[in-house]
Amino acid sequence: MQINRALILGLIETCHEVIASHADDLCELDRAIGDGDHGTNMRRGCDAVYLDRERLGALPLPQALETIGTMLVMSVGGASGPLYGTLLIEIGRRLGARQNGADFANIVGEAIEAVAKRGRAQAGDKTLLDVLYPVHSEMVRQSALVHIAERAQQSAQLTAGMKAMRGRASFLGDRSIGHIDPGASSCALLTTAICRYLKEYHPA
Amino acid sequence: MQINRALILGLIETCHEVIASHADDLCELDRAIGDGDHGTNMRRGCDAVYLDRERLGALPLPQALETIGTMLVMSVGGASGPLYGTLLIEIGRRLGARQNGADFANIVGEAIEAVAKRGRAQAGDKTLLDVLYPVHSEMVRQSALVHIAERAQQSAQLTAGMKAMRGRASFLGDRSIGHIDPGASSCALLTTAICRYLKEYHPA
Amino acid sequence: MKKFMNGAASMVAESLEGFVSAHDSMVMFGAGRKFVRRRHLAPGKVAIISGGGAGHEPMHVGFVGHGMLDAACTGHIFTSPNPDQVIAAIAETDTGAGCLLIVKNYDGDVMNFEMAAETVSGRHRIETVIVSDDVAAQGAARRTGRRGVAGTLIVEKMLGAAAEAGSDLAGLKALGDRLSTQIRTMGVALSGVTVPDTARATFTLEPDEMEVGVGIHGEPGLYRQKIADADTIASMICNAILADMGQHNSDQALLLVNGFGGTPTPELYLIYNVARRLFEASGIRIARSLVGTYVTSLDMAGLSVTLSLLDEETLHLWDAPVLTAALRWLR
Amino acid sequence: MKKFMNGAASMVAESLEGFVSAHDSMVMFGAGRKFVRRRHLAPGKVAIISGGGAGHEPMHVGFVGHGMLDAACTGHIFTSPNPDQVIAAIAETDTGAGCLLIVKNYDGDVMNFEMAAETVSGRHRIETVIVSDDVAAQGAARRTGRRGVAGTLIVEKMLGAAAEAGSDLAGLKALGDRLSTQIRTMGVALSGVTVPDTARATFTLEPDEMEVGVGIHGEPGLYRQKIADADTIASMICNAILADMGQHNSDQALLLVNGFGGTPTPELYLIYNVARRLFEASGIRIARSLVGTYVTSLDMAGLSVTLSLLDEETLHLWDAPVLTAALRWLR
Ligand SMILES: Nc1ncnc2c1ncn2[C@@H]1O[C@H](COP(=O)(O)OP(=O)(O)O)[C@@H](O)[C@H]1O
Ligand SMILES: Nc1ncnc2c1ncn2[C@@H]1O[C@H](COP(=O)(O)OP(=O)(O)O)[C@@H](O)[C@H]1O
Ligand SMILES: [Mg+2]
Ligand SMILES: [Mg+2]
Ligand SMILES: [Mg+2]
Ligand SMILES: [Mg+2]
Repeated sequence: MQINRALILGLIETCHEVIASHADDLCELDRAIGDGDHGTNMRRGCDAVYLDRERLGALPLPQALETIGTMLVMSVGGASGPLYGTLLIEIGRRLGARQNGADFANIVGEAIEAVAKRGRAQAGDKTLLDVLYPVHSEMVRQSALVHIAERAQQSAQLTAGMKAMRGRASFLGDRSIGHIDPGASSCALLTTAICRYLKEYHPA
Repeated sequence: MQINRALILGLIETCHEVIASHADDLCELDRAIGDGDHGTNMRRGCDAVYLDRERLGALPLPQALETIGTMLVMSVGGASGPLYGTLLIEIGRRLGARQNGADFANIVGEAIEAVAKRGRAQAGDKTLLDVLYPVHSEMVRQSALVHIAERAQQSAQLTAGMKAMRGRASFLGDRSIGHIDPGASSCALLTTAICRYLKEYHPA
Repeated sequence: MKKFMNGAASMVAESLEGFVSAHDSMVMFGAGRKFVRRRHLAPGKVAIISGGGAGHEPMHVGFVGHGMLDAACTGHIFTSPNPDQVIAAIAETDTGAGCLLIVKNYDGDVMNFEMAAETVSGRHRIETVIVSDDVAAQGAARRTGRRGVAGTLIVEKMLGAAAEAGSDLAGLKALGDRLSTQIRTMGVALSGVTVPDTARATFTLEPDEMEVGVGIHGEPGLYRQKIADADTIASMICNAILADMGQHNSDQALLLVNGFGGTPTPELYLIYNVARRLFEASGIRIARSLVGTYVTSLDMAGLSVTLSLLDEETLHLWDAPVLTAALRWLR
Repeated sequence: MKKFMNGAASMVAESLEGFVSAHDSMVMFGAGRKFVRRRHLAPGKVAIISGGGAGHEPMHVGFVGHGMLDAACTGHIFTSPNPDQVIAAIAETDTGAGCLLIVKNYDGDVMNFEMAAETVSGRHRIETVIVSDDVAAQGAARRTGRRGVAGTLIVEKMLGAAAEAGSDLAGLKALGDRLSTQIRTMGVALSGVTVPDTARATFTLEPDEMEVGVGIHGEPGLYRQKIADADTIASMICNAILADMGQHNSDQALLLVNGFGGTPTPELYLIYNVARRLFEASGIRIARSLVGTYVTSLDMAGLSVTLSLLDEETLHLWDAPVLTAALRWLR
């Protein structure tokens, strides 16, 4: 239980920190093809979670994840709230109900499908899914944490070439091409931060 | 009647021309201590008169002046319309009713009093009256046309030192000091142009 | 200066044409398009006529209708209408009980309306109420009183209601003069304003400056200072209003927070919220409220706060039904 | 960016507090201040609930009242409200006949309202109408339709009237879906907009540029071009609307010219004047009109034109009495 608490608090702090320090960049990306608030939205959500970290650290991991997801939904607003929220809620729920044998990569894969369903989106639509899907394949492949992080970052970069089909950027049509998707960027930042944290926490 | 027509047309053209070429300057002065439209207002009035010059040229001088005054009132709007309008209407009326002996300077003096009454203003209030009064004294003194013009220009300059007590500039209090009054400036411009025209028309 | 227009010269006329056509069940042009009038005049009622330069919309045309104005004369931008327009409005809307002219206290407006009144004096009974509610202008050494600003709306509403209820010309004149002593306004601008005719800004502020004590013609105000937070600005304004109002024995008032054109409604409500608290803390109950963009200076960013003391009579007049393009209620 | 505020974080809450206090005979806060609701609910009536990011005021809170909305949920600026708020509004305003949610077609809004609807699905009957009237967004390859912009006002007004008249939930849902096919909007911006949280402009235009096909979140539009005169802009907009509307058999319509916040009313009336003539020349009689600043993007300069085809039923719904802070009439 001590380990669980340290892990939850560590993850919360890591995510809070990476979003806080990149909020302006995320807003900047969102200004180009959206409404300029993605950094503010994400920070608001992470702040809410961070404020409540003591309570969350006392919960079992699955329940903590589900609660964090709900907190994100209830505090972020905008498109990213329901999407990140759904991801964590679904991971948490499935982790809680996990039978022996169901592996973590599978669970994440199912949660990502729930996100895609929530967003009525698919790969190539220039959204955070374009980071989530590649991250998931690396997990399935049991790649090293550094590789997962690298793949997340490359994938975010690749969204620059895509034409947005969902989210606010999709109203821009071809004008959305040439800009990195803000949600993809926050997703790569979070993935990288989490990978780095896990590596330090469980040094290979 | 031919002389009358030439005089009226000449004065109309002269005044129209001097206002047209200084409208921007007058607006600039009005922007500093008023609402920035004095040049536009004066130009609108002069344009209306200019358009109708053929008809006006056919009238006897007193009636022409009165009609021009009414046209100014009906087209200028703002404070300057009733003031310049009153000046010309009163000069025209008095000229028309003139008994032998009433001299022109006297008539102008009475018309200026009517302007002061209309504006509830007095000398030193930083208005066009601060040009009209000195011009009138030069006329009483039968000064040469060039002197009248010079005095008009000096008087307009002197309004810069005054604190406005009437018109929009008066709302500024002390902040009105240091700027030339736009109405005084247009009045000096008109006086100068008329003096020059009369000098050429009746070379001394 | 970017504006939706076909040219500065035709802007006011084209816009008025749109206004009249959008509200044609309520208003129509008067003869020669010199003014906008109520479509259905009430015979025997004193006609209430106002007007002023364009650029203050919805005032005055937006206040033409049942319970408020019978006619509004619009001049060029920030320029008084000329006597011709006012004379035409009087001729068309005086149904026998005379006309009350409501004029904002600018020399241009006062003189143009005055010349109109003089011209028709043989044919019509005319009274004039001069509105001068601007606290800021009071500091000036000026001899003839404050400017008329957003408080004009309140004067027009209450006099309109009284005329609708059958007050005669003398009664309306007396009421109007009394109202002027009970209404105080103060304004702050966050930007200057560009007059389309000249395409130049009347004044320019730095990104961190505000202009305090402005009127509604883009003219400079009393002084310039660093912008402050809403609490500070509101208390500066409310204190100035209370100080200027001096001794009085009203315990209730109407609070109007008016936008100058470029400031969005949420900011007006925010200032309203602070101002209401401040006035109530000083013992004046805010019995009625109006928040919105009513008396403007083109697209100037900024707002004014107006406090109007209320007694039984004026409260009743404020509550009376009004049906105009810009102001409407039924109680 | 100069704003009347005490800080970006508290701005929306402070402004809403002012709004509720200025209109306290009509509206009140719901539980936990999560939404603004009609003070007097009508038992047995379907509750009409809408909401969205702040920064569009007076929409939606200004439309809460008799004949329109029962509750409005406001998010942070340009950010959807969260499901928590919507759930609370449903719980408090559903008097038994179910709730109709009116949602502008932005993924954020759609998902947040959807999560709320899923959460309460066991306890309340819920239907959702998605508004997507923006012609400009149509060019985009996007799979799920246009944005919801100023046409939302019309949908809320008509559904509110139908609910007031006793329509049941299924009838309202069908009406709402039908309305969406008859309403088209297109917008043009003359300036970008600064979100207080970040104090940075969403886009910046040169002094001679306009942004065509913008929505109401300060987001860039379809393309940028040199600014044109009002006739040219209006005909560009009207043509786009007519082309997109395609074949129809209505001969009358409602014309809404809506300001984005920084454009003064006279310019709106000027564009209205041109647009009305253009639509009428194309055979559509403008039977009803609305001109004003209703669906905004903070203080963005610009406007949108909305054409809403009318039949007997929708004309009647538009004319039905409405009494809200921002929209009111009685026929
Ligand atoms: N329908 C969707 N499906 C998946 N992701 C989406 C969808 N809509 C938006 N997104 C993601 O959300 C990001 C924008 O989030 P944010 O700016 O917080 O919300 P909003 O667009 O409501 O302002 C986008 O960059 C994109 O990655
Ligand atoms: N009451 C007054 N008496 C005399 N002159 C005045 C008065 N009010 C204004 N003026 C003159 O009018 C000028 C301003 O005219 P103008 O700008 O055309 O009108 P407005 O002030 O209505 O915009 C001032 O510069 C001043 O000379
Ligand atoms: Mg965003
Ligand atoms: Mg002027
Ligand atoms: Mg003027
Ligand atoms: Mg957003």
